[in-house]
Amino acid sequence: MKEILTLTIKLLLITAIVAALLGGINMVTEPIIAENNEATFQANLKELLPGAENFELDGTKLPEPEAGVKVNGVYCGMAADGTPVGYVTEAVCSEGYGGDVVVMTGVDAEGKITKVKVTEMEETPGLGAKCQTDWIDQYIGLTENIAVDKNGSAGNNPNKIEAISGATITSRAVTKAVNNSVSAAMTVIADNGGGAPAAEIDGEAPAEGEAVEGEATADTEAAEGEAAEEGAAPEQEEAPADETAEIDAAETEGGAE
Amino acid sequence: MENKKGYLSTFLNGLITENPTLVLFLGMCPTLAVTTGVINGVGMGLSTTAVLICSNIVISLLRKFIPDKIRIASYIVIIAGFVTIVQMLLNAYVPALSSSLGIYIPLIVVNCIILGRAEAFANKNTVGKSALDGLGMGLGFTCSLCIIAAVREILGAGTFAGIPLFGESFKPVSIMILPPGAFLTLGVLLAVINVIGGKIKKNKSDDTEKEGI
Amino acid sequence: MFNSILVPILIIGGMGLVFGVLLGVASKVFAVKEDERIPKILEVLPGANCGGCGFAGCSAYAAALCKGGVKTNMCPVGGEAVANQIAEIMGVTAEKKERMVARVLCNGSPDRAVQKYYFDGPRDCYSAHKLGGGEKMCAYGCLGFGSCVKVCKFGAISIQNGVAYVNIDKCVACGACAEECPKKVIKILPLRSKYTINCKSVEKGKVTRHDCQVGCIGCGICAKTCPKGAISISDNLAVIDPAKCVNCGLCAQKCPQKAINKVTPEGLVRPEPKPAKPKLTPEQIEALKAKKAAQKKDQSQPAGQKEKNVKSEQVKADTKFNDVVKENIAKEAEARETGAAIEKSKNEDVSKTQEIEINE
Amino acid sequence: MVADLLIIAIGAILINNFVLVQFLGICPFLGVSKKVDTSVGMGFAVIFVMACASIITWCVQYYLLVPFHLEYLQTIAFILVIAVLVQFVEMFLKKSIPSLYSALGVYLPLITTNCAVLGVAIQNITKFTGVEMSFVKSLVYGVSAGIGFTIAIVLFAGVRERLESSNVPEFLKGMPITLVTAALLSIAFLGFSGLSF
Repeated sequence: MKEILTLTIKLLLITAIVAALLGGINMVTEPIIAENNEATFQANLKELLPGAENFELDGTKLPEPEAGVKVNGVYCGMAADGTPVGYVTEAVCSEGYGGDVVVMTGVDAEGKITKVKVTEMEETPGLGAKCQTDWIDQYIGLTENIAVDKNGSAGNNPNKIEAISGATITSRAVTKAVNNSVSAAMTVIADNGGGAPAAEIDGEAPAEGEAVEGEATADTEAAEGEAAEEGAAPEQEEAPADETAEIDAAETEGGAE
Repeated sequence: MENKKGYLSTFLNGLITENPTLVLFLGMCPTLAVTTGVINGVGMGLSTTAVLICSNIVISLLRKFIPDKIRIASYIVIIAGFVTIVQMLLNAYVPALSSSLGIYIPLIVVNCIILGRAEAFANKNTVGKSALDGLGMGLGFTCSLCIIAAVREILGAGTFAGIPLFGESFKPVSIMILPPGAFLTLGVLLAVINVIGGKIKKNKSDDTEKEGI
Repeated sequence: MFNSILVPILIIGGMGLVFGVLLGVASKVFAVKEDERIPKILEVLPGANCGGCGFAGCSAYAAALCKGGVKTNMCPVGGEAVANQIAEIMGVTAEKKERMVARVLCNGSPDRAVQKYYFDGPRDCYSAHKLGGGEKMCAYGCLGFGSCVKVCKFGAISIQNGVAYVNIDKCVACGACAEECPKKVIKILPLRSKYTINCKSVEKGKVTRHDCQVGCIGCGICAKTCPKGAISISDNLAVIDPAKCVNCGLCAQKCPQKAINKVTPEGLVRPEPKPAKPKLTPEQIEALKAKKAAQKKDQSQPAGQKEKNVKSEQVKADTKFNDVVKENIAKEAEARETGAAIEKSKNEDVSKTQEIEINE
Repeated sequence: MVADLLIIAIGAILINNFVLVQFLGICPFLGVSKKVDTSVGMGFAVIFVMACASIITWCVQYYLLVPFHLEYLQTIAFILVIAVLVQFVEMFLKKSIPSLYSALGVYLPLITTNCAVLGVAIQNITKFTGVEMSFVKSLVYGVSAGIGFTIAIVLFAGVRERLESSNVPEFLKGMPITLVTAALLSIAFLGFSGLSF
């Protein structure tokens, strides 16, 4: 009997001391970690909507997302003078190859994707992990229900993206998250009176922008198309992507004034 | 039974003679899972070394206190405690490093090297020796991780620590990045060591014959 | 601030407490009732779990020792030292025990034994044994693929020149090799009796002579020459009884096939293979044939009487030398009639005649 | 409901086999798989530990950690549960099946550090948060992960035993040839990853 007692007391002592240590350190570090996470989150938001300064969570009732996807929230991005520039939605799709894929999608006032970013994922390095490279820029300029084109499966629907070769599951998971994010943002836009006044100012600009973007995205797809097939030089792929980036930047600043 | 080996030999023993990955075959899970890139390998190696040294010290301090019946349970609690502390400190104060190392730190808890060394060495030797052994083992682990990671990354992704080495014509062997590549690399590495080891033993045994021992 | 430390302590400490009690109770409930002498004996025993003592490993032997009724010197590996230590622990006197050694009863190395085919399968005696009884014509000989080597925990047995060879000082007679060998060619014999008949073939003399140069043909010369009558012939194979053998070595000299080997402390002494048979000139063959025809005439009359005294001799241990020779010739003649006719097997006939020549 | 369980089970056994695809539990996989019977013994011990671990860790998480939102204590709590469970199994085996106990030898305590067991416990919590993870699903996942482990280790032990008697070149003897065989087995299991329904 005595032996059981010594055993239990010693185990209790060790676990208690370690637990106390952990509790103490956690108490000290928890707020700092929370700060860091918040900081990275804000940085992501800014990156997705370059024009917007501050963001606040939009309260409107979001539509029921598809199975396997959970929309964390839609943040309305406002420029310095308070005019809404666009929305950023964060969604989690649990059908990734390695598990959950957390995607943040920036959408401008008319529902056109400004930028997409995969913040967390456990895809296989070297294959699925390619979704964080410049492959993600394909989404720029597209709108709702984007199709995943696996060597020609999506036909000539302009609203499509090229799947990563060898990582179709990842490509589909990211696209599903983006689609749900865009549809959530669209409901928020519709709910806020079919595009606030800011939309008119953007009215003309997007027309040319669209044209410009249209060709730009077309070339990127074409370029990427060849690149994907031959697995040709990465430089060649980057070149067009930079041009579209400049055009976008110019475009949004124009829109903002 | 105090182990009479000097301090230096305890350190070297962890590095070469009893290298955890290449000789004792401990810590296989992180070795094979993490070595897809040299940076990952170094990161994993160093964080494991840190935890290994601390846990060796604490365990050899407590070796008289912990009864045999709950030996494993208490060691594991101490190791897990250390790992969680390291994880928290990294997340709080060095967010950049923790984002790249984030996924490996929970992996350290189940790294067989730490419990293996705790059971085999730390609970039998003095604090000083255990710490040195931890350091030796940790560095040995890091070196073998880097070698494997280098091979896999160069073949599998054509880059070394992120810098592309070959021109565009290089078609990476993506199998090296996948699990089978890890098994293969380690297998071939051991075969090479056997061949070299064999040669050393042969000319060592030739010398002994010449001297007629 | 305070409760965020207190809560984890309570939770994890509570779990520690619960598990501590669980482990404590479990160690009591599942306590294996162990005689405290067993761990002490286990430390003394070499721990090779070789099974030489006849128990399934050292822990089984230790348990049996504690139950009692088991001799303390059963551990062949430990030998005297371990036996005495166990006796101390058990408080019993240890008896002396004779040193036993494993012996390979086959000398059929490839240069002496005829091979049926070349086996290129897994380096394992079992695989070879399954394929037509092995690559040797003689179905009783050592296959030389080293299954015994793999099983021996003490590195006492190795394959030399195609046949297993036991290193006397390393061998602890644990019997693992004897058990593993598919041909059962290895036997555990006392080291004291130096001589063994290194063959297990129970084939007729004629067949053994064809299969292997050093195989025992069951001629019985050794049985006759042995002063102590230690050798008995059963179905064409001579076997030495270690208890009666006094290592005089007479049998080894007399054996026509040189199948009897002497084990010296340095190791096994194998007779060198018999010199190749010199070719006979035609005249010699004619002369021999004439002599043989003459002998055949005087043998045929007293055949019935011959049968009787052959049986009686086998019963009496010490028969005289010439009876042995006569009996030998009778056996040869009988073998020839039953075997191929004289014209058909020319070369066999030649070796037969030389055989008889040497015997005289 | 049963279809979901089946999908989870097939996923854990074949598609994301714990040893050959997710790389968890390699130390005992390389260490114990010299003989088929010890591997089977080890396999069942792992299935038992994984099943109990899944149950207890699920309860600890949803009744102890989540209400007091102590998620950061998850690793230490789970590993404590597993360590005690393995100690319990060790005592149980020593009492009832001593032969298996001595055959497993040092590899029984190594189950504690076996990444697969802790991996199952953590994945039960993280992987299934998306879908309201019922208790049964995490149990099925734990058991099928154990079965996947056993299949891998027994298959591997069979091959290794055959390797013992085939003439392997000198420098490849021992661990190198084992690792190369493991690579081939892992490639075979990768074939299953295309299986999605």
